[in-house]
Amino acid sequence: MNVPLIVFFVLAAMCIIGAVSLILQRHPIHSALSLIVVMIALAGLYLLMGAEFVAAVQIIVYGGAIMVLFVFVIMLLNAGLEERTNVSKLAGIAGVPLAVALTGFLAAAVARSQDTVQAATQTGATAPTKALANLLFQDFVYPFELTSFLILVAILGAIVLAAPRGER
Amino acid sequence: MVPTHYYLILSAILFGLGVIAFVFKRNIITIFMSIELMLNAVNLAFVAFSQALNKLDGQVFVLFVIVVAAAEAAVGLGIIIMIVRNRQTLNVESVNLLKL
Amino acid sequence: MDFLTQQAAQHADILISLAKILILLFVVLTVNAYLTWFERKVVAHIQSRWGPHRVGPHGLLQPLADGLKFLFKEDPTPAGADKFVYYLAPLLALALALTSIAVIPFGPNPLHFKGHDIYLGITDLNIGVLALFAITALGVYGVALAGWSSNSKYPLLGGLRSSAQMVSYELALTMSVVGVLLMAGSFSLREIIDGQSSAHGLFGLGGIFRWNIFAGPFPQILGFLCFFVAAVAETNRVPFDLPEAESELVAGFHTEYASFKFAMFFIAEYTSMITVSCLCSILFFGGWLSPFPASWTFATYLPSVILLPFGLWVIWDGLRYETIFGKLILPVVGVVITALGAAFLLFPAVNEFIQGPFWLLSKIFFFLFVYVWMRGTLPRFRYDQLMAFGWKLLLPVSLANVVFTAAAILRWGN
Amino acid sequence: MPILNYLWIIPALPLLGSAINGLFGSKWPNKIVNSVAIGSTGLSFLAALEAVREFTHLAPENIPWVQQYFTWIIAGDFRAGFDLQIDHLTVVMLLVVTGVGWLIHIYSMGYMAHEGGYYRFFSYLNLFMFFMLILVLAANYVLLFVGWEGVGLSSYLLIGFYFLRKSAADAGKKAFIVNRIGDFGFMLGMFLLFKSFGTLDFVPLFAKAAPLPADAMGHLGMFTVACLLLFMGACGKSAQLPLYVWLPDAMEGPTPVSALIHAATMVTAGVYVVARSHILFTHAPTAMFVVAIVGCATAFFAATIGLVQTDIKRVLAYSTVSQLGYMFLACGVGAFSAGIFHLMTHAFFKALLFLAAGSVIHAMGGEQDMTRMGGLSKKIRWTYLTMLTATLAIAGFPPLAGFFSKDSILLSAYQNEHGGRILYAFGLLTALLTSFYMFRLIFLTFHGKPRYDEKKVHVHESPKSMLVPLMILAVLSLVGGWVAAPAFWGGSDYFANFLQPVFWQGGAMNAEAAEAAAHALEIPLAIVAVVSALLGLIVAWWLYLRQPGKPEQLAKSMRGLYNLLLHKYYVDEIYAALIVKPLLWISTDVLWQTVDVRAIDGTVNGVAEGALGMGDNVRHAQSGNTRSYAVWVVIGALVIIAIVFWPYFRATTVGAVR
Repeated sequence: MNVPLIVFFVLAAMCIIGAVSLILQRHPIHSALSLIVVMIALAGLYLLMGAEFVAAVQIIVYGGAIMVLFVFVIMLLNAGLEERTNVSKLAGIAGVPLAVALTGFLAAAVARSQDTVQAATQTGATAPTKALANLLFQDFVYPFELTSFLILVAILGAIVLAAPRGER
Repeated sequence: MVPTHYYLILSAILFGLGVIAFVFKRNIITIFMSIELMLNAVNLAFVAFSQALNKLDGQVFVLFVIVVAAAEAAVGLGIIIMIVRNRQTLNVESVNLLKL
Repeated sequence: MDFLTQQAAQHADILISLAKILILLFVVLTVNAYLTWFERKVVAHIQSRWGPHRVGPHGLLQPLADGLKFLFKEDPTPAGADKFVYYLAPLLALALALTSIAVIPFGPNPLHFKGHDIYLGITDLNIGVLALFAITALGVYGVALAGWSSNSKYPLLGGLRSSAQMVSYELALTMSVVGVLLMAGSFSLREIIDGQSSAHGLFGLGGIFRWNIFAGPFPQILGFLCFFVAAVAETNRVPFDLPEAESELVAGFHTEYASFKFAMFFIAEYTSMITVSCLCSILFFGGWLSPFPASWTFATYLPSVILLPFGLWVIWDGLRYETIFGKLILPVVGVVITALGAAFLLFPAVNEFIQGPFWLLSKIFFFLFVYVWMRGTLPRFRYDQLMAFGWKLLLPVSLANVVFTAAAILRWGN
Repeated sequence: MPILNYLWIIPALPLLGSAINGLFGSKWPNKIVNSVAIGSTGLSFLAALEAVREFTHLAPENIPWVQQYFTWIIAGDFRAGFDLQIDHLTVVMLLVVTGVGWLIHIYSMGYMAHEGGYYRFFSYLNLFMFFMLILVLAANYVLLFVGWEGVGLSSYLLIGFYFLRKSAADAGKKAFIVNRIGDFGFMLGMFLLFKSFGTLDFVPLFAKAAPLPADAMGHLGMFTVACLLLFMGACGKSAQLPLYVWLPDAMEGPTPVSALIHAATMVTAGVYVVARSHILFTHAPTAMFVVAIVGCATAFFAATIGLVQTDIKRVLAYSTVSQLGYMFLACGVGAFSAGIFHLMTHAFFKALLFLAAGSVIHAMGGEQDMTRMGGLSKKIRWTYLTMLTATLAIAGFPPLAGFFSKDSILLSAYQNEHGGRILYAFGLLTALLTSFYMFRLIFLTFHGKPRYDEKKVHVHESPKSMLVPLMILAVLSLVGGWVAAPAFWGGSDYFANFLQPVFWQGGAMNAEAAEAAAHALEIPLAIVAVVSALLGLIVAWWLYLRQPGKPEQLAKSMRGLYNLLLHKYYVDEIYAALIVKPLLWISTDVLWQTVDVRAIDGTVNGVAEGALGMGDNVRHAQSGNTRSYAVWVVIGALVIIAIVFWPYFRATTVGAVR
């Protein structure tokens, strides 16, 4: 039982607990907090896998921006407890079993697909951020620019959507 | 060293939980969060593969996914605000005008 | 017993870092406490008052008294508050604030102890800066959740404001650092500092002119200004303390907090002040580098040159102090300080070792003073002004800084 | 500038005139319309003359002279260009078309003076000229077909010129539809030709065709089929059996139209096509024989009908049909030059006849029934004289044009090896009948007592603009045949010689070799023909001037035959019964009511209703509840994963933790 494995299981447990509590919590803020836990744990996992930059970005963007936005909106709309209506019979009956089945399928598929990718020799080395940057700004430069454009559009859309009626 | 398929199975489980939340929750914001959860699960798989293959592409994809998620959050929350403004509710089941 | 030693032998590094953590925690908390005293004093003098001077000589025991007060006050929880979050928020704030100190290196050279190289600073991540930003990014939650969970409208407004404010200024904060990162080509704080020791200084001069704020190819003055302003906003300090604007929101997000939970917020705020000061001095002001060129050897005696007179003055001041307690305690302190100065003077090795920490600490001290100074002088922004400033001025300027730096590096090399 | 390089000018001028008149003419006074129409046609006539002059100076190796202006259709190795060609045959047609056409334009100026839609008439007329010239000048079958259809169109427009009159409109439709049947054959013929020769340009096509062996008699080779198909088109256009029915009705149009289109030019297009593709026909003796028989039959058949008609224009119409039959007879027996010769002369005298008839009608104030005329010779002398000339010409009295052309046709028919005698006999009989009904027409119209109300109708001679063309045409039909005259006193037939370069193959049997043999027969056959013509004249005189009562008695005595002839052998009725009615029944009851309404619409509506029903059932899935949709999404994802990763699941169990 080596240290990384222990760390992995701890973080994995955090993830799963967080996700479950995201489902079980009735108040959106609590759900949001659970999700933040999941994300931080994931960042830990990335670190464990030596993806430092991704881990940092995960926390900065997801934890520090996106989830803050969620919390902000929840506070802004003063969302109360979620009322457990059951209008949708389909979701009530078939939803959870189907989702479980999907999970099983996915787990099987993904795990099996790991055999098809011949696992390269594991150098425990951490991914140099420079290499990542080179990849991002050379091979993936067009997608990169596209995403920047996407972000711009999204900002405009958000402004248009959320601006009070008078200012639109 | 942690075997790669541990990560993969974890990501699958997280994704499944995200799906369950997606189906199970009624609060629009929470449903939205569950989508984010699914995205995260996918990211985990990406990073796991990138580690398994010693290729950084996976991590680049993760970055893109994060960017897209940010954009999605911006627009989606704007939409949610609109919905609440117009219908004074966050419960998806009471936002069901889209039917015959 | 020997089992313990055996274990200790095996996991020496773990033990060492544990020890480091404890020490740093103690130091930081103490500094926090005396930072409050310092702040009150400075502000008081700015406002031509005396400030605290009843508890202990020059009110030096005031922090202690405050701590006791915090501990023994009643701690009411507002009705209908969300208990979990209500308790979580201050913990989160404090924990994150303290964590962020962990990545900061305080000195260049390791301390040799039983064959272990003990660096000053708990850890040295090679994504140090990013880690810091990650932690500060999470810092929002403390405030926002506190505001929300106290189930009261002023805190809620405070929380909303702070979350909005922090998210907005975080952008500028990050962007303003990118220039430095470009010049250093690394995220590691240690490497950033070392880079500044060998950078191409302004007018080809050495010393202070090699610090990022002056150094070529593109002096980061703009970057520094943006960074400092944004950092002040991140730490919700004057003039950006909208979340706790007492004139509008009673006490903002921690209106409903009392006693130790409030203390946690308090400590968190001051800790993050320290962190920011560290960052400023490390990123832009050469960290532990001396402002003088290496050729000026006499500069190495500066610590003792400062400490000795100061210690002597303290002794003299203590001898002529009114209260008995003062007459007893102050000279002792003075002696200690003098002894330190003398030690530096007598043992070159020690002197050589403390050069780095000395400079770094003095810079940090300077920035803390600036914090207090600003609080003493500047009025608070209006909310819309805050937002407009952040988005319409700070962000564009920092972006421009990034662009120019990149261009300059492309043009004149690194 | 040599106009040969600018052949397109010749057809372009009438088109221009037509466009101008059609677009702006409605506002203009008749004078301007005249000047435009007649000017354009006159100019194109002059251009044609100039072209012919230059043509005569062309070196023989440059003939036929082909000009490619632009490529119209190009698909794969098929090319149809706007190519014009001119050779001897074209020259003849060109002169006839432009010349006669121009005269008729001038004539119509007077004739149509009081009609409405003056500009429309001339616009159509010019349009017709344009298409006719295209037809004549075309250097490939496709462009020829364009002209072919174009003249059909303008003929339709002009027949239906008085479109307010239902009979006129119907006649127009009839002409158009009957022609379609022919065109169907024509197009099939073109396709077949392209399939077998890979081109539709005359020169290369004929060059390829010439060396090939001819089909055996009575054997349906490619040539035979193609020729028969082409001939089918020719039948439609030139009103041969069994497609002649539209021509008599076409007389609903204004008389100049009848003169120009339905006598002189358009109806001869069929003959022209046959002559143009004579090389193909000479390779298909069967087709030739069929052509001959059809021509002969038509000639006789139409002549018999012509005997009893009382409408002056109808008589002429049937005589046209029968004369066209003559031409086809000529082509059928291989005497293409004779056919073209008769085409030319016929253009002269038949145009003259129609115009004169028009003048008569004009004089009678629109009366067309010969039984209400009589004794007009004094009143309208010029018309009478010219018409008499034409009648003599068509009846075949020497030395008028008709004599020579008809004579050479009969001669070559007589010489034909396949049943030449019979063909000759029928031809002769037809000649007799022709002279009979023509003189019947003359006597009924111009001699005897007036049978019309003198007070109501005051007969008056036509204006100069009508008489001048009459006279010119009279002169032409007088002297038009003399180019062939020398054949009689051992000289050579200039006309035949002129066309020699074109028909050197097809016309083999009346080339010099046959010429000698012909001389022996020439004189006796001519005498026989003249005698038969005289006979017809005498009988007509006897019946309609000596004993005017006789015809009725005859009609009574053999009423069956009389009615049969009077009702044109009930052909129209038979067609109506055999073709039109079934067709109507099929198209209304079967195609429309059953196929379209039941089958097609039924299918379409059925599909629509099915979709509607399905949607009505499926729409309940559209609950509008996002969570249900989410479940659907999940199901979809499950299915996709199951499909994509099926092999994995088969491979081993889930998890694969090792």
